[in-house]
Amino acid sequence: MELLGTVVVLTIKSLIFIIGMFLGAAYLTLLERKFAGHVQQRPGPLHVGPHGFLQPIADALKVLTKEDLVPDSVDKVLFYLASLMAFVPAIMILAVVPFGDPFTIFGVEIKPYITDLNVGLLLALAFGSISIYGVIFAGWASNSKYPMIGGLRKAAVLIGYEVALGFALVGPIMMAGSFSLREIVEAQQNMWFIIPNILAFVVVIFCILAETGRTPFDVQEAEAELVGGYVTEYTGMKFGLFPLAEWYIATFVLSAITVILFFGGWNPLPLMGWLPIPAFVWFFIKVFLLFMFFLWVHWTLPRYRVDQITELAWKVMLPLALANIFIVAIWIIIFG
Amino acid sequence: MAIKHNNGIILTTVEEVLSWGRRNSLWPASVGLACCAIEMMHTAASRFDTDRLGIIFRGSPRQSDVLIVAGTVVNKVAPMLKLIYDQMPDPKWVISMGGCSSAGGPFPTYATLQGVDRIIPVDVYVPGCPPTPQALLWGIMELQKKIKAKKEGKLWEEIPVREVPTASQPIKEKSPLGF
Amino acid sequence: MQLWIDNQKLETVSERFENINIQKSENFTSIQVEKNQLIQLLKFLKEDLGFKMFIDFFCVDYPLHNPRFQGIYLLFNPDERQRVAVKCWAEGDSLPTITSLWKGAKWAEREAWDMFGVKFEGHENLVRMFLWEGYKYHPLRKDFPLRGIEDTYLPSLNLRPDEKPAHNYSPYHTVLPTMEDLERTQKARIQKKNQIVLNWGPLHPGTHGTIWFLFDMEGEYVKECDIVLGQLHRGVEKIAENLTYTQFIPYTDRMDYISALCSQVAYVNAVEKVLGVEPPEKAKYIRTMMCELQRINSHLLWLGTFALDLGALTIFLYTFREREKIMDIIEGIAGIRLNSTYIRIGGVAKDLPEGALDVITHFINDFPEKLEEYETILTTNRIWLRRNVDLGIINEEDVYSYGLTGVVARSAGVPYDIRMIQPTDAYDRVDFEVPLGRVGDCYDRYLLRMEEMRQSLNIIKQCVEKLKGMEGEKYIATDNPYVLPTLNEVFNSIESMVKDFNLRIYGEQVPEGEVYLSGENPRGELGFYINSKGEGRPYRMRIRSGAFYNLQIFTELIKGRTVADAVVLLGSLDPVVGETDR
Amino acid sequence: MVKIKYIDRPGLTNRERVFFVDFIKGMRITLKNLLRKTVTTYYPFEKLTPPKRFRGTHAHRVKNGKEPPSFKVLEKFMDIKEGESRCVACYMCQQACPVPELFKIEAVQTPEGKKRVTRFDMNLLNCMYCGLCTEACPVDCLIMTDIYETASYHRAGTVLHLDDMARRAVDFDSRRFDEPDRIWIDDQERSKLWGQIKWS
Repeated sequence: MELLGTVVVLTIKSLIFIIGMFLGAAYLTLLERKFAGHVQQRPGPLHVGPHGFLQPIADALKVLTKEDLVPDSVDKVLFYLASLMAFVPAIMILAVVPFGDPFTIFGVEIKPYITDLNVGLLLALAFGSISIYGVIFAGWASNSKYPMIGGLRKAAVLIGYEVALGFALVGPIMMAGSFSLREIVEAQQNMWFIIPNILAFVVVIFCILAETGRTPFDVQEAEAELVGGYVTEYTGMKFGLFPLAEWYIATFVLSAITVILFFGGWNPLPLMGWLPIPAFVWFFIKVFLLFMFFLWVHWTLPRYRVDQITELAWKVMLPLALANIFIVAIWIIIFG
Repeated sequence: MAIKHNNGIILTTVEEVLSWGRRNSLWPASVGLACCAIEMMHTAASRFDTDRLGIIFRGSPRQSDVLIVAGTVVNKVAPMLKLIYDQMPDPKWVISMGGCSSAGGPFPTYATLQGVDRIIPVDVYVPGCPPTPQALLWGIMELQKKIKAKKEGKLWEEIPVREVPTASQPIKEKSPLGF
Repeated sequence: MQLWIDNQKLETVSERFENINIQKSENFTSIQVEKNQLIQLLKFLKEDLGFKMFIDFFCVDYPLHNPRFQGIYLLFNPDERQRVAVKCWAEGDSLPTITSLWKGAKWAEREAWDMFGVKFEGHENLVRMFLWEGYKYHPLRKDFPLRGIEDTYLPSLNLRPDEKPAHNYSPYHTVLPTMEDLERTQKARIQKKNQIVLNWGPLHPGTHGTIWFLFDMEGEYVKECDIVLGQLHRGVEKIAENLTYTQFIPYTDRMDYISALCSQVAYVNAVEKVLGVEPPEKAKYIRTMMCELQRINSHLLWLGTFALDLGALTIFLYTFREREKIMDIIEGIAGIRLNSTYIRIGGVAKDLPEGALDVITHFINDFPEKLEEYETILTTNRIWLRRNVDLGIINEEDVYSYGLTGVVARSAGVPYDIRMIQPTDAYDRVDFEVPLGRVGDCYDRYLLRMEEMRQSLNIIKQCVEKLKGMEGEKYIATDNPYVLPTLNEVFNSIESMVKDFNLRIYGEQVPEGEVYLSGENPRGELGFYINSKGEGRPYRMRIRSGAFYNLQIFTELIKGRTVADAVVLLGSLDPVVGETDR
Repeated sequence: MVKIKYIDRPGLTNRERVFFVDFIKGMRITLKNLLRKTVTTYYPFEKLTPPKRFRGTHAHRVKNGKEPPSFKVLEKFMDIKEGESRCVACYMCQQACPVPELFKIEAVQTPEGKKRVTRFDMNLLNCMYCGLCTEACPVDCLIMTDIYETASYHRAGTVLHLDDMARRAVDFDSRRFDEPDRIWIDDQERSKLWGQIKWS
C-alpha cells in the first residue's frame, strides 16, 4: 500500500514537473526573445496576445501541425531517436534537482523534488552527457554535410568540456562531503561555496555555455557557417525539441544545479534571511538571474572556433579546475 | 482533406485556431539574393522588427513556413531556389519581394528569370525596387489575410482583387490575439 | 589629375618593340601590340617600367573586323601613379594567358571566355565564369540579343483562369539550367581529392548573397577551393550597351547595392570626363558628402554582417539601427532608401532639402559614441582577437598580382586609394587620412574599416560646413548642352523642353573615344571603361569591379583553414555579389 | 590634404585578460542598450510618414488650374476636361524609362482633331522607381506619390491604370501639395529613432 502511494505521488510529481517544464520552456523562449529584443532596442514579440504573451502558443501550434518531413536519405531510426535523445535526458535531470526544503501544507508534507538520490549530482552529469549524443546522432543520421559537421563539432567540444566539468564539481562535493544535491545545499547555510570555489565557478559557466550551445560556444549550429548545424534537416516538432531541450530546459536545469552548488540553493541571500520569502522563491530568483546571465552572455559575445574551444578546455579550464581542487583542499585543512 | 470540406463546428474552431497559430508564427527562410535582401534585413532589424509579429528568420528551409524571395532570381540560381522551395514542409507560402523576383524587374535580359512564379507558385507580390520595410510588412500582412481567408473556406481565387489603394491610415484598434 | 603613362616611357616601349601602335589621348592611352609580342610587352612593362599592378582585363567585340575580338589589359604603376592600357587583337579567337605574370587575370580570362568565347592558351582551367557549363551562347557578343533567345515554355504558375497576365508577359523564356547542368558546372571546377566536397552556398545565410564556394575538405580543413560566381549575373554590361548614358544611372545602383551613391558618382564622373561636363561646385560637395555617408552606411553593413557571421548577433542590430538613420537621410534627400539614383550627369538630381544639413549634423554628432560602443564590444574582445588576428595575411606582392584594391590593398600597406591618387569631385579640397595596415590580416582590415568610418565623418563635417554657405547656388550645370534641364526649366522655357526631348530620345551624343575612370568604392576600385563610337549609347562598357578581384584571393587564403575561418575571411574581404557578377 | 597613417593594433593586457575586462566592458554596453528606449515603429499601428521626396507609386496630376506654362502650350492639341489627367501623350516618360516596355500608352484622335489619352498603364513590377520618367514629364503630370503599400495577390494587381492614377494624385496633392520641401516631417515616429534634432 505504501509502495502504491509512493508511486502515485511520484507520478503526480513527475507529471507536474514535466508539464511545468514544457510550459516553462515555452515561456522561456518568450523570455529570451523579449530579452534579446530589448537588448537590441526593439520590443520582441508584442502583438500576439497582450505583450506577445500568446506567442509561444502560436509557435507551438504552428510547429506541431507542420508537415513532418523525413528526407529520403536519412537513417530513419536514428533520425527519430536523436530528437528524443536530446530532449528526454534534459528533462530527466529534473528528477534529482531539489527546488527547496520539504514543507507542510494542510498537514501534508510536500517534498519539492522527485527523489533525493545520494548520487544525484553524478546522475545529473550522466544525463547531461547523454543528451549530447542526441546532437551527435542528429548530425550523423541526417546524412547531409552540414549536420554532420555540426554533430562532429559538438562531439569535439564535448570531449573538451566534460573532463573539466567533472573536476570542477569536485570542489563543492569535497566541501559538502556528499553527492546528494539536497545535502550540498544544506551544507551552505552559513557560507556559499562560491567563496573558495570561484575558479570552479568560472569553469562551470564555461562548461554550461558549451553544453547548451550558447555563444561564445555555439559552434554546432553556427548559422553563418552551417545553416542550422545539426538541425538543418529537421522539421516540425522534431526540430522544435532540440532548441527547447538545449537552449531552454538544459540551460535552466544546469543553472539550477549551479545555484545549488555555488550559490546556496534555496538559502536566502546573506542578511536577507528575515524576509518572509519561501525557500523555493529564493531558489527561483537565483536560477532566473543566472539564466538571464547566460542570455546576456549569449547576446553579447562573438563565437569561438571549434579548435579554440577544445584548446581552451584542455589548456585553461582543466588546469583551473585542478587548481580549484587544490585550493579547496587547503581551505578545508585550514578552516574545517 | 476531408477536414477541408467539413463545416462542423468543432473542426471549424480547430481550423480557426490552427490558422491563427500559423499566421502569427510565420518563419521565413532567409534567402537573400540581391538588393531586396538588405531591405529584408532592415525589416527584421530594430526599426521595424518583424519579431513583434512572431516572424523570425530561419537559416534552414526545413524549418520555415514562408519563402521570401528577395532579389533578382537569375536563370542559374532558379533550379536551386526551386530545390529550397521543395525542401520546405507544408503548409508553405511564397512572398515575391521586389520587381526583379516578381517579373524580372528592370532586367529583361538573357540571364534573368522573368518572374519567380514561373518556377514556384507565388502568394503575394510586393512591388518596389526594393520595397521599403513598411511595404514588405504590408505584404506580409496581406499574406496573413490570405491565410485567414483560406481558413474561412474560401479558395484564394475568390478573394476579391484589391484596388490599388490611396494612402492608408495606421490601424487604430488592436486585436488582443494578434492578426 | 593625369594618370596615364608619360611620353618618356612610351618612347622606351616604341624603341624596344616594333609594330606597335600608340594611341594617346587625355583620358586613355593604349599600346596596341601584335599577339606574338604581347607577353613580352607585358613582361617588359611589369618588370622594367614598373607597371606591376594588374587592374583589369576585358574584351571588346568588333563583328566586322578580322580578327573579331580585341583584348584590353589595364596596368598600373604604383610608384609613379600611372596607368597604361595594352590592346591586342585575338587572332583565331584566342589569346595567350597572362596568369603566369599576374594571378589576378585568371578570373578575368574566364569571364572573357564566358562572355565572348575567346580562348586562352595555357589557362589552367578555362571554364564558364558566370553562366553554366552547357550554355550555348556567349552573351556579350554584339550579335547576341539582350533578351536572349526565348526557347523554353515556362508559363506563370499562378495565373487565375480568367486573368490576363500583365501586359509585357511572354510564356516563353530563355533557357534555364537543370540540376545536372549545375552539377557539371561544379565538377568542371573542382575534382574530389579529399574526404568531401562541400557546396558552401549559393543560397546560404553566411555567403553574403549568392556566392557558391566549393571546398574540397579533409575533416574540417579546406584543401582546395574554387568559387562559382554568376548567381546574380544579370547582364548589366549588356544592358549598358542598349541604354543612353542617363538611363544607365539606376543600374549602377543595383550593381553594388550597398554603396549605390558611390557607384553612381564613379559612373557619372567617367561619363562627364568623356563628355567634358564640369559639375557646379555645390554639386561636387553634395556628391562627396553623400558618397561618404554611403561609405559609412556600407561599412556599417559590413560590420554588422561580419559580427553576425562571427556570432555577435547584437552588433548586427546596433549597426542596422545606425544604418536606418543614414537611410533616412538618403531617403529624405534623394527619395529612396537604398538605390537612390540621385546623381545626374552634370550635377545632382535635386537640391538639398530644408533641414538636411541639420539632420546630418545631428548624425555626425551622435555617431562617434555609437562607433565607440561597437569598438568596446569587439576591438579588444579576446574572442574577436582569436578569430581575426593573423588570419588571411595578404602581402604587397599579392596586392599587385591579384589587383586587390580598397581596404584589402590598404591593409597590406599599399597606399592605393583612388580618392588620393585621382581625386574627383571635392576630394582634393577636404582633409582626411588614409589609414594603412602593417600586417594585412583580417584584424587589420577590421581596424581599417572602423578608422575609415571616422575619416568619412570628418569629410562629411567639412562638406557640411562648406555647404552651409552655398545655399541657393546651382546644383546642376544645365547650361551645358549635354546636361538634362531641370523640371522647372522645362515647364517655363520651350528651348529647355526641346533640349530635354532631344537628350531623352537620342541620348547624350558622346564624342568618339575611350575613357577609363574609377572611383573609390567601399569595396575597392570601381572603374568604368567606356568605349564610344559617337552615338547616344556606349559601344562597350566595362565595369571593373573591386569586389570581383578582391574575392579572387579568397581561394588562396582559405587553403589549410577551416570553414569557420571561411566566414571570417569572406567577411573581411567584403564582396557584394551584385558587383562581382554584374 | 590627404595624409597617410598607419593604424595601431590594440591588444589585451594580462590583467584585462585574467579579470575578463573585455567581456565585462562589452556586457556593460548591451546592458546600457537594454535600458534605452526601443526605436521600433509598430508598423500597422504606427506608420512612418515618407518624406515629401519619397518615390512611391506613380500618379497623374489632373487639370485643376495649377498647370505649368508648358501645359498651356500643349493643351491646345488635347481634349482634356477639368479634373482629368493632364497627360498629353508625348511619350517622354516612356522614352526616358530604362525599361520602356513597362509603359503602355495609347491615344486616339477625336473628330475635332484633338488628341485624347485612352490608356496609360504602368507595370510596377518592372519599375525601378528611379524617377527618370517624372523628370521627363514636361507638363507636371506624372508624379510619384508617397504610397508604397501596393502588395497584391497576382501580377495584374500591380498594374496602374489611367483613372486610378488620377485619383491617387488628387489624394496625394490634397494631403501633401502644400508641404514645404523639407527633409521629413519631424513627427513622433521619426523621433523614436532620432531623438530631438536641433533645427536651425
